Amino acid sequence: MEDKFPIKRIIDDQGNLLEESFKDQLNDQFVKRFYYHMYRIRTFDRKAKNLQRQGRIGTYPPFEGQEAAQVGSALALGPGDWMFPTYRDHGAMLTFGADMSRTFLYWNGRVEGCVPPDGKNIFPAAVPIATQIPHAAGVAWAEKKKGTRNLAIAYFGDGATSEGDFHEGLNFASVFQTPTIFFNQNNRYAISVPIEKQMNSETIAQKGIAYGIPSVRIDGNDCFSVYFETLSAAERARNGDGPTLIEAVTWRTGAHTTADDPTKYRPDNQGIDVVEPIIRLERFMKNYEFWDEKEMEEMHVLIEDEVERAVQEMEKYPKAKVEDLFDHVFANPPQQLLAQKESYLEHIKGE
Amino acid sequence: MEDKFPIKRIIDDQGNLLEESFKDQLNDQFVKRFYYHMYRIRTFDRKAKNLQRQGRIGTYPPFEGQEAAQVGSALALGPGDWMFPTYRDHGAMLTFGADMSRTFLYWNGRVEGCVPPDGKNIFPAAVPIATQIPHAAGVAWAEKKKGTRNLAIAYFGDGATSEGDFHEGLNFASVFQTPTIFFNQNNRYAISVPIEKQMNSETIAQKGIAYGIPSVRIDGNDCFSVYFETLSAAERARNGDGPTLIEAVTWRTGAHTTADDPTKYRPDNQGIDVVEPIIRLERFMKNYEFWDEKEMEEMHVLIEDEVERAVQEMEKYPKAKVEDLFDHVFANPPQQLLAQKESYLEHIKGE
Amino acid sequence: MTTELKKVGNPSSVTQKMTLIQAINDGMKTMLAEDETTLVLGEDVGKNGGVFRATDGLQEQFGNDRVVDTPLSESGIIGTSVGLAVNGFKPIAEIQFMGFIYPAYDQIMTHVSRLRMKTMGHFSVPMVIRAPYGAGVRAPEVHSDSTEALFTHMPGIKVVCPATPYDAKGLLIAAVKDPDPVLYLEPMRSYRSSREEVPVEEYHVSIGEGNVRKEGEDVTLIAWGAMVPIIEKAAQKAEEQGINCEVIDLRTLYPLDKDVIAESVKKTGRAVIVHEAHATGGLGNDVATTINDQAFLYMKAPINRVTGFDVPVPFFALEEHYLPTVERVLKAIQDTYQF
Amino acid sequence: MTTELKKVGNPSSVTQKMTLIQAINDGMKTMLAEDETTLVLGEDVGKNGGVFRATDGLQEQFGNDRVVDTPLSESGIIGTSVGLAVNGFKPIAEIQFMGFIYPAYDQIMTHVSRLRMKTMGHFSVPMVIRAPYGAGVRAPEVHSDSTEALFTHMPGIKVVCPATPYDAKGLLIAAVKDPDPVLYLEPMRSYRSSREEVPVEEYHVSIGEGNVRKEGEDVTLIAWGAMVPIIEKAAQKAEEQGINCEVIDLRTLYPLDKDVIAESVKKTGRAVIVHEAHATGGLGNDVATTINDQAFLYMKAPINRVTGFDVPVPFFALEEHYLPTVERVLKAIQDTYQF
Ligand SMILES: Cc1ncc(C[n+]2csc(CCOP(=O)(O)OP(=O)(O)O)c2C)c(N)n1
Ligand SMILES: Cc1ncc(C[n+]2csc(CCOP(=O)(O)OP(=O)(O)O)c2C)c(N)n1
Ligand SMILES: [Mg+2]
Ligand SMILES: [Mg+2]
Repeated sequence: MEDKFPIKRIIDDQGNLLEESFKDQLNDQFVKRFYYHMYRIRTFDRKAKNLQRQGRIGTYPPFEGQEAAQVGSALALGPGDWMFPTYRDHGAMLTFGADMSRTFLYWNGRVEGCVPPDGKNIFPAAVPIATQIPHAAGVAWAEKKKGTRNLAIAYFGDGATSEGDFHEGLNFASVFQTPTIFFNQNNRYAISVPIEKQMNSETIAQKGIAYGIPSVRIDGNDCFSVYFETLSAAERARNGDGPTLIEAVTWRTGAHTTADDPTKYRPDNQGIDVVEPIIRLERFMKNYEFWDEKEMEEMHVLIEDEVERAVQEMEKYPKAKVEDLFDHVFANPPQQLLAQKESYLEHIKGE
Repeated sequence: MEDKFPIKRIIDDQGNLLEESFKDQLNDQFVKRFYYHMYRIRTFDRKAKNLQRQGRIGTYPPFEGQEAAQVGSALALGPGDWMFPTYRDHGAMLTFGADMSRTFLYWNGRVEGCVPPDGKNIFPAAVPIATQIPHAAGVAWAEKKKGTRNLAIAYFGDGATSEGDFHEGLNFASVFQTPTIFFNQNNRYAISVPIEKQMNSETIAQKGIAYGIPSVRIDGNDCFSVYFETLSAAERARNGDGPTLIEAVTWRTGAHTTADDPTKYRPDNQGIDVVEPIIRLERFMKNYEFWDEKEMEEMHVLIEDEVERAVQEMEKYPKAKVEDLFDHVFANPPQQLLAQKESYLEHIKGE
Repeated sequence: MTTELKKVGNPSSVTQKMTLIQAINDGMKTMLAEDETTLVLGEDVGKNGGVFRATDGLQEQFGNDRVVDTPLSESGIIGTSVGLAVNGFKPIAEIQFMGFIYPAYDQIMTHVSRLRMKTMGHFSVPMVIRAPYGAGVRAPEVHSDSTEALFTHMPGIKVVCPATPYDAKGLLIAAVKDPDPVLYLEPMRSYRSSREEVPVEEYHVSIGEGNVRKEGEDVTLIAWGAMVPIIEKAAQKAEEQGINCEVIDLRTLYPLDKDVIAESVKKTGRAVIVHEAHATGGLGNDVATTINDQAFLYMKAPINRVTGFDVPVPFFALEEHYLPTVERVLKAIQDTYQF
Repeated sequence: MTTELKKVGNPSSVTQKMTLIQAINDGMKTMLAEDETTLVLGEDVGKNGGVFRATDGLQEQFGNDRVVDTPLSESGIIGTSVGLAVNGFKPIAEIQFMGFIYPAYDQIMTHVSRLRMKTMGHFSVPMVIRAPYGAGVRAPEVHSDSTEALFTHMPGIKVVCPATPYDAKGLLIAAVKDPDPVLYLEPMRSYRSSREEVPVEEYHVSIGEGNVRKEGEDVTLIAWGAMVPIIEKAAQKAEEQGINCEVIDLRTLYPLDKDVIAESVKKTGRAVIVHEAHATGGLGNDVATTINDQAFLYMKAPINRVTGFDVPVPFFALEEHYLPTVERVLKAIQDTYQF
């Protein structure tokens, strides 16, 4: 199957352009946009790790190493599209327009972190693995029924492919030919379980065959390959040609979450051969003369500022309101729930 | 995919031998054994339909049309193997050694119908669709751990492939390389839903690719093809070569159950071109001079007698014991359950 | 707490005799006709019109874009319905039997009921899940479960269960109009057991309101769905023995109509709660704690519960012994009255 | 009702200070060593030793044939465990967090708990399902559910929940030795909150037996798992105010130790039940109806329940407001005492 689904790439590890046909599209502005977003979410990610260490937010699942997959896919989306991320896809969410301070809030145990900016169709990160996959099929089905050209993209990991909801979601999308992109980030681990123990199939892409869903396997650390393949899946979706499964092969550089210790289960040196996506893009930019040291430095400063401000905003955010425990469960809450709320508010008044 | 998974057959609709290589194996005794079992379960099935009409048993799901699939697969099993049937696989169960009167009892709402004869590893028919599939993976995994050459076979329909448990079960079997045969009877309907609405893949066989499980598509109305393909899957399983997915393409001749009216949803004349498996075998027997009118008639009489006796036995069976409501839930039932039992037995004493 | 609904005309003006299942069908038809975003989806709901004929004729009338046969995939049905509901549609999803809702339990528990909470109302899941429930129709195993308590324990979803054709249509319409997810349970055993006059127009029965079907002074009987006829018969028999029962049909299982329960029990001082689910963890316990919380000083006898036993719903040969009977209820009434 | 077990030696002879999670680990180690058919399986239980280290060192010691990392697939884990259990093995299946047990709900509901019933004991499913539960550790959403009531309502499975290291090991061993399926719930919040002396040898704590942790005359406090320390502290504070509480740790959630509950409440005439699950449908209701059924005439005040609210377990910023606190319990004790 590996030969049926060769890993597609546009630039290689050393930053060499492999597909000349893309040459014209990879212009200065275009390339820097990718760099900007990847650097931006990397900065966010590292900041979040630090905040967790300092006890300023809760457990956090870093996405370092997966920036190309998240940025490349998110940039391929249109404004009316829908995003269904997991807990590890805040990079994709930020790129697609999620608010950064709210994203920090999310990792501080605040529901405010699940509320997208108006007009941005971003679902809360799915915590139960694979459950978002049927949602993306359903939302896309709705778009199809409405006759729009919008689509839904579901993010999920290699581990998620083992769940029933992966299967049921893809089958629905296939039967109803919904405009859905199933975007898999195969980072080769599900917590401690390596993909070889997760499945006995050589690729994730081949799982599309079970549903008659076209699929493609790409180098998930090559942001351009991710972008263009997502774009062509999106084009198919918008044109009524149904869903696509994309396997973006990548690598989780660090721990599963800040509570995890990968030395328990990863062989020494595993993954050291992986050139992480920002380095690769930097190499490409240097190779093809897009790199301007000063401009990039300015960009870095701007980004670091933005992230700092977002942290400050998060920390200045009003304390979580106890009322919020009760107020959003129902549109029209039952009397007995209101009674629980009142009596509890009364109880804590004294404190 | 249809060309990647061509429908394999050994005899055609008209009873002609297509694969000369099997000629020697298809000897008199061998062929008649198939005819015997198919006629036997057909007689059982028709009897059950009649009993239901007369109100002597409950709702019943006939398997008419699927006799070759059930007999062919069941005859390929060994005595230590495990069978995981659905509600429509009583033909396979009977062929594998289930007790006929108890099988009738099952359809009369009696748990006694789930108890297999000693030494026969037959699970109760799975009623929640696809749930038996992981069981078959688990039981086979246990056999592998024990180091035996036994296997487990799971029966399931085309509709069952849409459930998460189908997916999770096949994945486990594949990862742990369990000796399991996933035996699909694609009878082209799940109640009223035709396979084209159930899935958008051309075949069920191709779903094996998702798990790296070898699969094969066969003519499920050709009992020999079913037998020999099941046998070779079994051989692989016994030799430690893991699971196989078999798609046996067949046709549900009648209603989903006695409560169902297929004229509501089936186009007129759909399926009239299907030559049902007993006719096909009869043609083969006549073509190749295995058919002995008198012998066959004697066989029919014997079978009809057996079925009649089984009905009588079922109807003579002691009435369901109220105690059985309580006695089998736990090996060591809690005090409070015993109290419920006592108080209820006391209550009905008066009646 | 109850849904804001316009009362269309005088609901009793034009009526038609309907069974409970016809009333459900009529309720769906009414909503499909009224609002284009309403969808019906599930296994066999389309061409076949449902295995019980609950959706009979709907696909013919509204097309297969609005009345949709889905794959055999409960988690898929509920999961995609979440997507449809969030994105402007009002799915009425059928689960063929309540015993087959469990594969979708995760979706209901972690998304249908929580999405509004976790997005502070930004996203909501206005959908209806219909499921026939209960024993007494000689169905195969697992087809007869009555596991409402698994959903009343789950914050974020409402649960209703009509006992009569009138309530069936009225509650269905209320459920469809409700901005929150609603689980709509259908007493299979009552599908065709009787007919009553049902308005042909749109009307609703408010979610959260129980119904006193008969007033009485001595003992309060509380049930819902298929157990309502049982307590009504038991009340009649008790009457013959001089015990005057009040009969309450809860109709909504979450949120419970605690007022109607408390008021009645304060009057009678005695309660018999009847349901076919298992005693342990059954919804009867919530009714009991409601009484404990609100009417403790009025109680003249312990609350009595007549329920299914703490055993799986049996294969049908024994189901009559599993289900509460008029006799068991009558005995409980007597015990309670004579305590 | 309790499991027949040989008491090995004098369990208090040699002990070791352990946390609750170490005691669980030790319990599994004991059983893996004792019986070759015992298996541990689940997500990350092998090489990683579990996300909480509950299975730390087990794969190293017993090999990856007996301590198995599975795919991310709860229904698959439970479904294949049914097969393993039926076919001679004793699986201890870990569900990583109780909030992720729902995808396996169907398997547990329709097979794990019913297979013995439907084969009249011919097949049985002797397995243990372990799951950490509960809030209070600042975990992401869904990781903090406490939905034991979904399983105590399900006939055919036992449910236990230790509050202390000693009970943790003893109940684990009892669960593994039990011929019926057992759900073993682990109070995450108590995993490392304290240490106690735990016998290094094999011993068991009988399933079905509650434990009076402190005797008292005025009010009975009832809880389990992570709420036991809360009621103990509340009892202390109440003592300072002259209210003498009896403290009961249920330990087994199904079957309930009705005797220990009834006996205590008959003495005190007052009960406060505490759990972190939602009030509606919570197991506290079963405790309440037990009291109603067995101690009605002894009650001096309505039963009081202090529970999680009828809202989904919140994101962690608000979890302290969701969880019962010593203050809320104390208030309930006072209210009940002064009724
Ligand atoms: C249903 C469910 N089971 C278990 C978990 C616990 N869990 C959280 S992340 C994770 C691994 C996911 O792996 P993968 O899908 O590859 O995504 P990745 O974390 O690598 O991005 C597990 C098992 C969960 N969140 N949901
Ligand atoms: C989980 C679940 N959902 C729904 C049903 C109701 N049901 C019974 S049989 C059936 C169709 C099954 O179709 P298929 O798998 O093709 O098997 P067949 O009946 O054709 O043999 C359905 C939907 C069920 N038994 N279990
Ligand atoms: Mg991964
Ligand atoms: Mg079929």
